[in-house]
Amino acid sequence: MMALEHITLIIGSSLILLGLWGLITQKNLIKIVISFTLVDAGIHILMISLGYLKNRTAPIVDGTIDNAVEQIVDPIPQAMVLTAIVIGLGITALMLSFVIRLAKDKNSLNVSNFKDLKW
Amino acid sequence: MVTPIYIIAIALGIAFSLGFFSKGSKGIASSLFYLALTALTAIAGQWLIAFLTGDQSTVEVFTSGFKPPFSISLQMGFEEAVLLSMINIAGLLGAVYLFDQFKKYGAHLMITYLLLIMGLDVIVMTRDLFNLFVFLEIASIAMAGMALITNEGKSVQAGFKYLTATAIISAFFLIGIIFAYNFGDSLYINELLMSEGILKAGMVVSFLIIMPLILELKPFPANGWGLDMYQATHPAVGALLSGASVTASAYVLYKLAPLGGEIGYQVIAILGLITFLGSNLAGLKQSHTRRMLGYSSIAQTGLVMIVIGLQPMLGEMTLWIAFSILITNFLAKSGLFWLAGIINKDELKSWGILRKHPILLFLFVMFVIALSGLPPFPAFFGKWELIMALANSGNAWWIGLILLGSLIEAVYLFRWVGYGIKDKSFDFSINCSTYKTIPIYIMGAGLIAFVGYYLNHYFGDVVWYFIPLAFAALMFILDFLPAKLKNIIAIIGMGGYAYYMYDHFLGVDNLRFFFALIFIVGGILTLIPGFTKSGKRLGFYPAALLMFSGLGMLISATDLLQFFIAWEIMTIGSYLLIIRGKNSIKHAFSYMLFSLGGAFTMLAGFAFAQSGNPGIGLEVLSNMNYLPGLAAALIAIGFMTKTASLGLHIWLPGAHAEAESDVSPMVSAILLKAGVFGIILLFIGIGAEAATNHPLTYTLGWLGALTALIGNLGAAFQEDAKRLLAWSSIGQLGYILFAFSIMTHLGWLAGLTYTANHAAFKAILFLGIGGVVFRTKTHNMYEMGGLIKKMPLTFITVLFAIITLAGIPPLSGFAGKWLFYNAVIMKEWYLQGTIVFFAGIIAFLYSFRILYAVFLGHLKDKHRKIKEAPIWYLIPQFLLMGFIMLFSMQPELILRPFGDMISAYFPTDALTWDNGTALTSLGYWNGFRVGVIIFILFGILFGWLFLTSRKVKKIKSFNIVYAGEAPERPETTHMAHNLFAGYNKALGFLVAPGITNIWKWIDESTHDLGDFIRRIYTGNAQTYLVHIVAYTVIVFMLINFSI
Amino acid sequence: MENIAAKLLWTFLGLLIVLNWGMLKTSIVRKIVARVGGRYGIRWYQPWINLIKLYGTRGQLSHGVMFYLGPVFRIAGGVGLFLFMPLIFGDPRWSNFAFAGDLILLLYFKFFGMLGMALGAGEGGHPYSAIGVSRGLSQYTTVEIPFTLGIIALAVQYDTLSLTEMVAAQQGGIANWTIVTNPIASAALLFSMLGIFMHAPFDLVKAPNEIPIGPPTEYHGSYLGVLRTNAAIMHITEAVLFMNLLFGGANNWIELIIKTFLIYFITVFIGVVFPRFRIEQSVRFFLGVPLILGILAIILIM
Amino acid sequence: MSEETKHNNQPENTEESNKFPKEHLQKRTVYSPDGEKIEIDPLQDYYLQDRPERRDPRYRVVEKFLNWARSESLWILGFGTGCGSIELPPLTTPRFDAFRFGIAMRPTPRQSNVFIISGYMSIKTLKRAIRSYEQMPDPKYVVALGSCTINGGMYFDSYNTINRLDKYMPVDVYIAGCMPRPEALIAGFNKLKQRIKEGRAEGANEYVQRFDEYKANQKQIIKDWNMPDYNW
Repeated sequence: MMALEHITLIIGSSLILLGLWGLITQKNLIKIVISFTLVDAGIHILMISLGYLKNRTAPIVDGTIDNAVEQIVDPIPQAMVLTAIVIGLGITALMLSFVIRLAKDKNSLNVSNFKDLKW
Repeated sequence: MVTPIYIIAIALGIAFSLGFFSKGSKGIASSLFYLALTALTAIAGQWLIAFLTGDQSTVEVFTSGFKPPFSISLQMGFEEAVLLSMINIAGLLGAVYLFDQFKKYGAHLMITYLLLIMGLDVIVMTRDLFNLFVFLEIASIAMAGMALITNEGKSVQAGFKYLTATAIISAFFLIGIIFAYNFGDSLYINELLMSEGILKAGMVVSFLIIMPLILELKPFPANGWGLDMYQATHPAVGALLSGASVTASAYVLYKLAPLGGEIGYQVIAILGLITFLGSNLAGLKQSHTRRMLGYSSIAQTGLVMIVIGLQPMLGEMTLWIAFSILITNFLAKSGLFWLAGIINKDELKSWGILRKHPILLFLFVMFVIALSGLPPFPAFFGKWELIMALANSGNAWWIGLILLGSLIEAVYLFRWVGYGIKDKSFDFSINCSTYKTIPIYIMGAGLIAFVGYYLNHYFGDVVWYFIPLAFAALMFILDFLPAKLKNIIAIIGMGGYAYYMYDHFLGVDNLRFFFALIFIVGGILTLIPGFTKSGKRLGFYPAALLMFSGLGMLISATDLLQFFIAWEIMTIGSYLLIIRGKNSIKHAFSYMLFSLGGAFTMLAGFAFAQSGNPGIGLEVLSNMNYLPGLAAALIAIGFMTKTASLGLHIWLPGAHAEAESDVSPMVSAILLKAGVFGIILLFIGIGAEAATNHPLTYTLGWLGALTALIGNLGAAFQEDAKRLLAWSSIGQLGYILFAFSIMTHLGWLAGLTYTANHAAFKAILFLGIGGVVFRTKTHNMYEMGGLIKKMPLTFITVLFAIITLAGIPPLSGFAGKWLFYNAVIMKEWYLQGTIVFFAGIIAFLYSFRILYAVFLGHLKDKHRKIKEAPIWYLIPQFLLMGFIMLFSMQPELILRPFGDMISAYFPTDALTWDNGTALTSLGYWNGFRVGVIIFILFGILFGWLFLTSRKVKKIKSFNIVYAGEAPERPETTHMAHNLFAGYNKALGFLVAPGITNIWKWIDESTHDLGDFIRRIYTGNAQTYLVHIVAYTVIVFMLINFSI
Repeated sequence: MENIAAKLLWTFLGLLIVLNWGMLKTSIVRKIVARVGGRYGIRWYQPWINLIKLYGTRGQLSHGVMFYLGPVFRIAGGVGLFLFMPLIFGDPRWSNFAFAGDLILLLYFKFFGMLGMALGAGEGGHPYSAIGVSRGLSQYTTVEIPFTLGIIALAVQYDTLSLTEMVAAQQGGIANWTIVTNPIASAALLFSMLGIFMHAPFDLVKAPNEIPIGPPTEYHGSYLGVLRTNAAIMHITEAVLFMNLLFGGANNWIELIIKTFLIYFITVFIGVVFPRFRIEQSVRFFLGVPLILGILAIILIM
Repeated sequence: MSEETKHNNQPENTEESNKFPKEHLQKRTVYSPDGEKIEIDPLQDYYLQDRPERRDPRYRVVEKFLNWARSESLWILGFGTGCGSIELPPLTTPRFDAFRFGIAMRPTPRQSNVFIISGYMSIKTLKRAIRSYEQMPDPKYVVALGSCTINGGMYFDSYNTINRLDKYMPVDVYIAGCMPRPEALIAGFNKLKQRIKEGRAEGANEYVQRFDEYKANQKQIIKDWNMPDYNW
């Protein structure tokens, strides 16, 4: 029986690989952005899975729980994930706005059409 | 002390508050914005000052009172203070430069900009891995946002590529962070570096941390996205990217590099080297200014990576070297990007517009020279230390590759400088707003200040050494004066310097005094024709004085560093002089490349030579430990590029021929002797005894002989008078090289005699022909002819010079030939000697040609009213002719001191004097008697002809027998074109441009290689992502394999 | 003072002898060539008549200063060569001014006249003059290679560059002559001698019917007289040079006259047999066998 | 001959000059390298315009001696003007061997003192002959060979040849015949020698004295006169 952390680990890794595959193969700009979010999500899952400690609860500390330090999982990855999600969101948003501009410029979403700069 | 936390606080605070300003209150918003940037700069600056002045120690600030890992820690040490100052100054000046854009876009852009600067600041300071990630992301988001300033498709594309690439890179970095946290149990960098967990976890973790940081630095070839940013975005963004962003990222790499251990450093260094070489190669064929600057930036980053990677070997010097390179790149690149913004054209050629803006042109040239790593700019000192350290640790290959990369970089940079100085094909005008130029001026001033700082650092105790350089700098400032006044100032200054040399070297070191005499007095003589120029002659005097100061410093240099600096200053000065000629862009360029190539080999040679020696004084040349043969050969090659020995000679004809009339004698008669001086120093180092059968001197002897042959043969087939003289210089320098290679008393005596004679007669010839060219406005000999009637005085001087050149008794040229013969026979170099003699006879071909085709034969229609050459051209010629006559009639007067000089190195007294007769064990020669006999004889025979010829009637040009016909035009009657056709048919194959073709092939194939390499930048965002992934994977695999 | 006067007197006397011997030699050679061709040939005194006629020309033209000085340079070169040449071995009266310089001086002083003449011819403005000079210089460059190689070989053999000492070393019979002791170097020198005398087949410089006698095309009257005077002196002096180098010098005038005549006759003999070379042919010729001989001579002494 | 024709070397009427276009002899304007305008008149600028000068003989004895030398050293200008030039080469053959009389061929007028007009003289050649004759240094002698030089011979009515050579240049010796054989030539040379020795062969000075006359004759027959009056 696979443990939870292994499952998340595998899911996270596969999402990352899937995302990378998408980034490299998909021609559509939107799909590229989506692939990126897949990579991002994969990484987030990976982070959480690495910070997971067996049989522990979420690191939300309130009065009802005693000796919280022993009962919660490592809070730092969780905090990191939160930040990372925010940043990922920011990047995705910016990417999308770039996509809009690009699409307006050439009326196309194919990444191969935007090769004005080279060599 | 204001804690660095305020940097974040101010930036964030202002950025937020800017959002509240409506469009109506732009004024307040922008003042607030500039205030914020000033404040950031002030904070960084005050820390820097505190570190510089006092005993401020490194401070660590924790954000929320907790110790790490529960809080973010910022470190403020000396390094951080320096880098923060750089970043913030770049930010502030960039903001000034972007004034109009801020006005246009308002608060949005200001916020982005502030966040960018803040992001970079924090990247430098932070000691928290995750925080680093966050701010890397903030910086790259802001940077991508800045791409939108220029609202063009290209710029947007670049931004998108940049964004996707950095996003992937940070994704990798994030994974690395997780693993690092997982194994190292901390995000606090200081702890991580000590953590044993990471080491145990193996290479993967440190790889995942370091690799993204390397990728952030845009390593070749996974860097297409970065290049596009440089190319397409607003130049100010390029400046930030190149100046500030690289600085910050490099520092991060420096911070985290220890994670990788030994292997990590090696990988960084090797990737740096690949980047440095590859990027420069790819830049070779670039014609888009900013993209080319991008290649150069990346190359410089590669160099910094090399330095970081070599940290284990460099030790304490790492930061100094890296800083030297970074600060130069920072100041120069920012300045250049901003200049690019002012010019606002893509093609390199459009930089010719700077001709109209001398100050900007000056700054442009200075920036590029600084970037190429030439002295006295900081990057040079960085490279010098790097190469010396590499040599000391026995890394010859690294030296070679780094210098190769530097040379390739110089290729495209100096091609660009050439366009900037000379190209006239621009058809637009530029608008230099004050807010755009001031940042450039400040960067320029900063660069000059750093030059001062570095010179002070290295030569604080020998300030006198740089006095000539200061004089040259003064000429830069005085450049607004009229040319004639500047000429007087220059001559007075040179006179003072001559007196200094006289005071310091006469009797102390006569050999140096002799060369000082050639350099400085020759310089004064060749400056005299400058009086013919009216107007300001902008740029001439600074360049000339730069060259002469370099030459002077060469004489008084006491260690390798001084010598090399002098050498390069001389090269820069002469390059700037040569490029002033009408058609000399191409030739000055090839001159510069050969000079730089030579200088770099020399540098490598110096590095090997000093390796294992306690100091870098010139005496190390006689005590080489590490690869002594190679070192001597490299140094010799370096000098031989200047003396234009066979194989390295192809730059000379063009450069000397196309230079201005009064520049040609400077570079030919005087400058070439610098190479001779260097060779003499090297030979002194090798020493007389060791040299008896030294393979180097033997090879150089043959090379000198062949150079003489090919040079003279080449001269015989020239149609261009100045080219002919230039080829003849190649040949003459071949003699000199040969004579010194003989390494005996007589050989050196012959060499010195040749040197003195060549300086005198080549100056006369170039001045004489310069005067002719000045009047006729053409170089082609077949377009001249019959000028003896219009320019008799010039003809006389040129005739005397030619007789000296050909070595015909009774003039002093024969002294050299006679000594040479004796030396050759005693040394038993018969075959080489015969080749040189053959070359000497071939000299008659061109000697006759230049006298006949220019002065004799038929006067052309358009030259019928031509005047004698200007008096200012004639004065130095007659002075030099006086010297030749003195030397001819009283050779003892000059040869005896030469003999005494040489006796210090070759004690045997091979030449004795008996009442004016020179005696060797083989032969004898009495110059005075020969001279008197010949002059009296000539007089008597002239009288005889005069007596027997009655009623001589002076007839005109076409009164010649022409088989009953009459000549049609002087052009068709003056038999001057292809004069030695028969000879060409028989021996012309010897001077078929084989060597030129080899160099051309090297040039073309390098360019093709560069062109081939840059094809990987397809422009497709996706390809770039593939590059990143593939690069990572390949590097990973290679590391795995090698472990 | 007396010394100098005596020296000048002897030298002048020597010059006169050499000049007249040179003239006589010309007519003898012409006569021999004529007899070979079945002709009677010129009268033995014809060269003097020609000279008198030339000096007696009534009107002279000049293209300019250099044109005028060209012949002066030329004859100064010839007479100078004579002055620095020791004529009779062991007799200080006939050693001229050889004390002023050695073999190298002679080698280079030859060019004095050549260059001056070339310039004079150049100012004459005739295209053929320039062509002639171009050919002359071209050929001369390659002639000099075997010559130099030979000279170096001899200098090493006798360990001196002084012509007098070389002659001294060859005293004592034919077995001591260089032509016997060093035949290869001698062969190289003799080959170059053909070029130096510019006799057929190496006479393209003057090629009378192609480029009317080359450099001196414009020279006439006294100029030509001077040139002819020089030619007479020069031929003998150069023959004396080879005599001193290869054939043991001369101990008296008779010996000098016989030897120089025979030396000069070598070139005449070859000239009668062979047709004229084109310039690139002669250049290649001298870079062929003579050059190889010269190099061989050098290799043998190394 | 009028003053006008003497000093105006250009063909007078335009028709004439069109017929014989000599572009290189027409006046032209060029600009010096400094942009200065230069008017070039080729005939004036490239040729000496002076009239020939009389060259007096020296003192009697000297002149006699020199004349002897001149007579014994006859250098012929190798200029084959007509069919008679075929008779000149045999002079150098063993059969005739003119060398023994001091006769030699020179390839350039500057170095020769005997000009042989060997046979008929077409007008075109006359121009070249005049030029060559004038370029020979004093003293110089003309030997006219064959009947054609005396009265035109078989070409007496030709539109294209001259009839009498001495209308155009002073002739020292005529050798009659059509063609005269080399023996006759040698005899002619002996005659010439005699004349020279006697001091009568002063053709050059005669040419100077009667210069205008000779020029008028020459210009009369040579239509495209495009050289200076006297070719130095």
